[in-house]
Amino acid sequence: MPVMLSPPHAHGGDSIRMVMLTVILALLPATMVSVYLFGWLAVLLIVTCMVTALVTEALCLKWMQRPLTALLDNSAALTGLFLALTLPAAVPWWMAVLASVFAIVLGKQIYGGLGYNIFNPALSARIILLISFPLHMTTWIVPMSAAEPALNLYDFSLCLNFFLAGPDALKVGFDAISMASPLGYVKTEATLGVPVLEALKAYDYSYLNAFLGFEAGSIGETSALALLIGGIFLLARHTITWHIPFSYIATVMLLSGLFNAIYPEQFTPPLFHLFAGGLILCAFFMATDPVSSPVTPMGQIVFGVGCGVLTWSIRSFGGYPEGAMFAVLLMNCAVPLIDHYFRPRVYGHGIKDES
Amino acid sequence: MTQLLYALLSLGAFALVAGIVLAVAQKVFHVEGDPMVEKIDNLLPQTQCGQCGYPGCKPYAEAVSGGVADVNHCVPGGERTMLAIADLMGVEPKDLEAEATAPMIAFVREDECIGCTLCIKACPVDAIIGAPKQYHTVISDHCTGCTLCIEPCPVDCIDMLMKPELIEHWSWPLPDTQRARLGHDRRETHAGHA
Amino acid sequence: MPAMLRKLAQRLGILQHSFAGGVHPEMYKVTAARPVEVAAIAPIHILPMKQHIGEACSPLVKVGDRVLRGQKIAKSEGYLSVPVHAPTSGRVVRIEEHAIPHPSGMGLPCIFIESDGDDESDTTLEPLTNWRELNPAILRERARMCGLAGLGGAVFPTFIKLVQDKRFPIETVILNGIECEPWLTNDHRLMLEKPHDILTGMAIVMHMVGAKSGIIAIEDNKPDAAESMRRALAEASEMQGVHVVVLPTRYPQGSEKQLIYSLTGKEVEAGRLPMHIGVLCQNVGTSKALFEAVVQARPLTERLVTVSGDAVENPATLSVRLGTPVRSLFASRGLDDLTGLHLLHGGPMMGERLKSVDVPVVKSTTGLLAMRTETMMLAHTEEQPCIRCGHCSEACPVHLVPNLLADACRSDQFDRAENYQLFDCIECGSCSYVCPANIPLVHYFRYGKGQIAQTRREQVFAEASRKRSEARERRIEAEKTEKAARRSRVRRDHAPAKPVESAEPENNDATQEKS
Amino acid sequence: MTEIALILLSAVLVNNYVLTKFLGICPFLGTSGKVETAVGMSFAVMFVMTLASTASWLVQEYLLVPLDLEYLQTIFFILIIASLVQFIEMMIHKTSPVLYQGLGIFLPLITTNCAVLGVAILNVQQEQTFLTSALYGFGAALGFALVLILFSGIRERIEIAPVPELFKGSPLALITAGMMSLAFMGFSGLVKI
Repeated sequence: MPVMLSPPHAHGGDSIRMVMLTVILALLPATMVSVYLFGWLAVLLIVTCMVTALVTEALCLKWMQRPLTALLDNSAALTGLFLALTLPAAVPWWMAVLASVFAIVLGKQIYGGLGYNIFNPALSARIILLISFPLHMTTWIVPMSAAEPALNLYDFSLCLNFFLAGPDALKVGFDAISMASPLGYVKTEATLGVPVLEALKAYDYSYLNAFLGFEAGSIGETSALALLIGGIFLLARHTITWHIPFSYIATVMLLSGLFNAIYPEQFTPPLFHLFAGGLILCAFFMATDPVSSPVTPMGQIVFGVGCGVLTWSIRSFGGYPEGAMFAVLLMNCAVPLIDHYFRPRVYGHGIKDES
Repeated sequence: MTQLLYALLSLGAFALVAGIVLAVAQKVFHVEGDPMVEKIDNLLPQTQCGQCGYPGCKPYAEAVSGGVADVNHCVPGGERTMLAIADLMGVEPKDLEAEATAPMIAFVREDECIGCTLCIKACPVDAIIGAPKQYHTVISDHCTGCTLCIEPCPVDCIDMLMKPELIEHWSWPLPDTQRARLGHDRRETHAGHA
Repeated sequence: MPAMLRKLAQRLGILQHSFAGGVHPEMYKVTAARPVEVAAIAPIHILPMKQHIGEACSPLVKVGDRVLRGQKIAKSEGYLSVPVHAPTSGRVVRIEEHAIPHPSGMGLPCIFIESDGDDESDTTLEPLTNWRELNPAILRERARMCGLAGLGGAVFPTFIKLVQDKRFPIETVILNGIECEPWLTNDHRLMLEKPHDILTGMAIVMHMVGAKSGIIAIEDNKPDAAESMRRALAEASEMQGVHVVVLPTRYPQGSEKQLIYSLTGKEVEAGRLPMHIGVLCQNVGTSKALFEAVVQARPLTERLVTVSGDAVENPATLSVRLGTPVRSLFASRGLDDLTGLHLLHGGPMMGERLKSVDVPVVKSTTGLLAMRTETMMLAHTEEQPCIRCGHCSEACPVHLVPNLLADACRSDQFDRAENYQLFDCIECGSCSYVCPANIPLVHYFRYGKGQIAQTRREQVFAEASRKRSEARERRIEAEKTEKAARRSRVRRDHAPAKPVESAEPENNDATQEKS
Repeated sequence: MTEIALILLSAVLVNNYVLTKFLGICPFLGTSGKVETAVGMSFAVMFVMTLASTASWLVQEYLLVPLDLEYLQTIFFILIIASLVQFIEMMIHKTSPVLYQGLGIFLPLITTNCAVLGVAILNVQQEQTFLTSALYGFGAALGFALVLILFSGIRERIEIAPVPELFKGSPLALITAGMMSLAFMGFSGLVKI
């Protein structure tokens, strides 16, 4: 008795493994920039996160008695990489390990593994860390691109020491080796009543640096250029569609442009929003994570717009300087409903009488 | 002392007002009968076989709606009916009491039939035709396979046969993959979540 | 809004008409350059009593009868049905149930005809060469009695569509020469070799429905076919309103509703037919069969079948008599040993896998493919979790959301599946084709459709049972009251007179009454 | 106008009763199995919460305070809420028997939904005016409805996932609610009230 096989009997040859690999490839430019900016710290962080993610995934699969071949779909490695790129360089090893375990266990496997998670695993782990360890998670180490880097991050033993034991090992305080990120700086100044433009001037902000990524931030989010290259690669390979990144970024630009035009004193300009923080990383890589984003084009646009509104609102009014990651997580909650309500019009349904 | 009086009076008066409002509401929103009975009855296969312990489908529906009977007593309806009722009632599904068998129909061996009309009287859906002293025949399109006609027949000339499967009624089984089976089993154990 | 932009772009000529969605499978049209060969007449022919959509036929012949080619051997029962004809002359040897090309592997009653080798034709039917003067109703009856059914694979009885309805006048007749299934080349070869027959068939259709314009739709991977049809058109003087349209290749363009959208930009509303928007769609093969039925008085007894696949070394497009066993066709192409091969009835996108090779060629047999195991989609056994990439929604030509539908079907949430318009799925397989997780989406949809149909049948049956049961209860009730009434009447009339002779219970009553 | 919007925003997002104040968790978990049930529950809670907060404000202002009976606050408020719940229960039973079945025990249990009493008491504590207390009650209900409906959508998806045996049902629901709560922390500081 042969197995009951339904047509189609032909297949296009696409596979999950290739999809994941494509995303990892697309993250390569950003990874390289992060290594350039944060030296061995970035390398250590990325390797730790990826290895921990893979090991955790393997343990989970074993525990749930599922085939270990699922490791080969590259999804755990991708989650590890994603997570590492959203972490600041100041994170010690145990935090990276903890975050990876969170990401795989709480973010993914607890829901039944790949494809069933509600929230983006890397982002949920990052948010857990941010709320649990706010000091570490908002300390931005001066990158190597700065005029006078506080630490020589290309020195392996120094970085290893720092990674294993924190700043105490180097007998320096966090203050000495860190700087404010543009978003954080503007936010702090705004609470003191300093107008936006003056704050930016005081920070010595330059759009070019922000575009290239020569500024403080999480290791993978700084360089708009590298992320855009990756994003365009993904678009070209048809791994993602334009709907989410476009609607997301356009919404942020529109809102910030509008408010900046009316109240230039209080609201930061759109380009600042675009290059600052994790907007591009989130728009091209996090919000487009297929599992936790809507399936339909219309739903994806709604999702993108929602992310945009939330990102801008949290950045402009909220207590946290960066809202992109919260925005994506919040919109993740709404995905099942968006999927349900924003389905495309089915052929032959709801057509008006055509003359 | 006045304080206490105020307290008692105000609370009492307030409770009275609330009571009156509710009494009026009770009149306005009075529900005739139990609309759930109809809905449950619509889910039952209407074999009127009595295997649930009630004299027909409607009485069973009333019992389920009233919370007297469990949702798992309908044998011909099988798993699907049980799940549908559990879903409607918002209760946990239960294991079936008896395994549903393949659909059957009754068949009268005409050369043995003595034309006593007892089976005709027993059939709850009028699926047997015949007159006294004539052979009786089961209208196979109408037979629900309830087996109620077997018992009364004095000469045991009624058989239950497998209902023939039509190629037009054939349907695709679930795909033969691990994931399909997992997803399906889950549904069966988890349907009708509270 | 997108529809408006689209229309504007089409009007300006920027955008070619095409439906949204679809895929571009590898075409493998290996038999496209080879002329049609006539298959040898098999020693035995197996004719199932149902080769179309609709009601089955009932045999007109007995075992032992001699039949001629084209003789009607089974008559249609019911309206949606067409008769079956003997494919060659010979003797009826058996009438019994036999496996047919159906995914269930189940069978139907079949007439077995042992060929006598003479291939003598039945000539009782008159050719209608003057069809231009004839009433469409006569031609329609001819189409019905010649057993015509859509030869594109759907086998919908052709005569049903060929009707003039005053409320829905047909403006455009579309001749479907798309043939978007990989491997298959029937329509392609037919357009190259018999363009005039096809055109005459189309002219008959246009005459029958009173249409003024016609479109011959061909995909751009068959430029020679388009050229052939254009040349034939130029030679046919009386077909002014007809032109050839070459569409960009995309699967499933050959699907009726998608083709209509590609050509006219109009959608057929759900639950309605193309005729409701003034369009009639006809496969080129059916058109040629109509020509033969009308002009040559030949019932449908043969069709083109592409025998191909990567396990067939000598593939070809064959002209095959209906009822020819599949095994002999593969044998004729040098493929005797079929073990370990996947046999497909139809193309790889929508064709069914054959459970047995002992089935005959029927009216829906567009192709017979023998595929090696390693080239078959292994998705069905290696399904991975859905990563919700959305490629299936993009590929779906009817704009469903296949992954949500499959979730609903898998977990038996059929209400939800219906709400997501499960029944609008045309089962083209584009979603499964692009799925990176190898999910057998179409299989899930078929499962869902089958289960819902089953439930509906059960509901209808339950409703009927309930009605009968209630009627019975009412009857019993009525009998009871009547009996009681009669009894009391009897009692009133006779009880005082003869209390002793009455039956026991009444006796009791009577005594009570006395006391 | 701005004030109204801010009150609503604050009640719906920033001080969400379920995800940041952790009130009303019982119906939140109990009635979030299906979207339809959740929508029904949301409307019921909206009705009860808005009316309860206004009614209790009135009672507080015109009955309890003048008569010096503030110590009877809880009893009075519970009485109001209980009557309202009885009322809506009858109404739902009449209008939608299926929803009535779906909500089951959770419908009468709105009475003991701490979010409802919480809104009423917080309104009094924060010395809101009549209008703002009504608004605040409505906003809180809206916030409850928002997360309840979002959560029910998520749970419908979890329902068909191959969740490990250990976490099936409530454990995973609680973890997911926790994640939602973390995400809602992003709103902190959005409105300073």
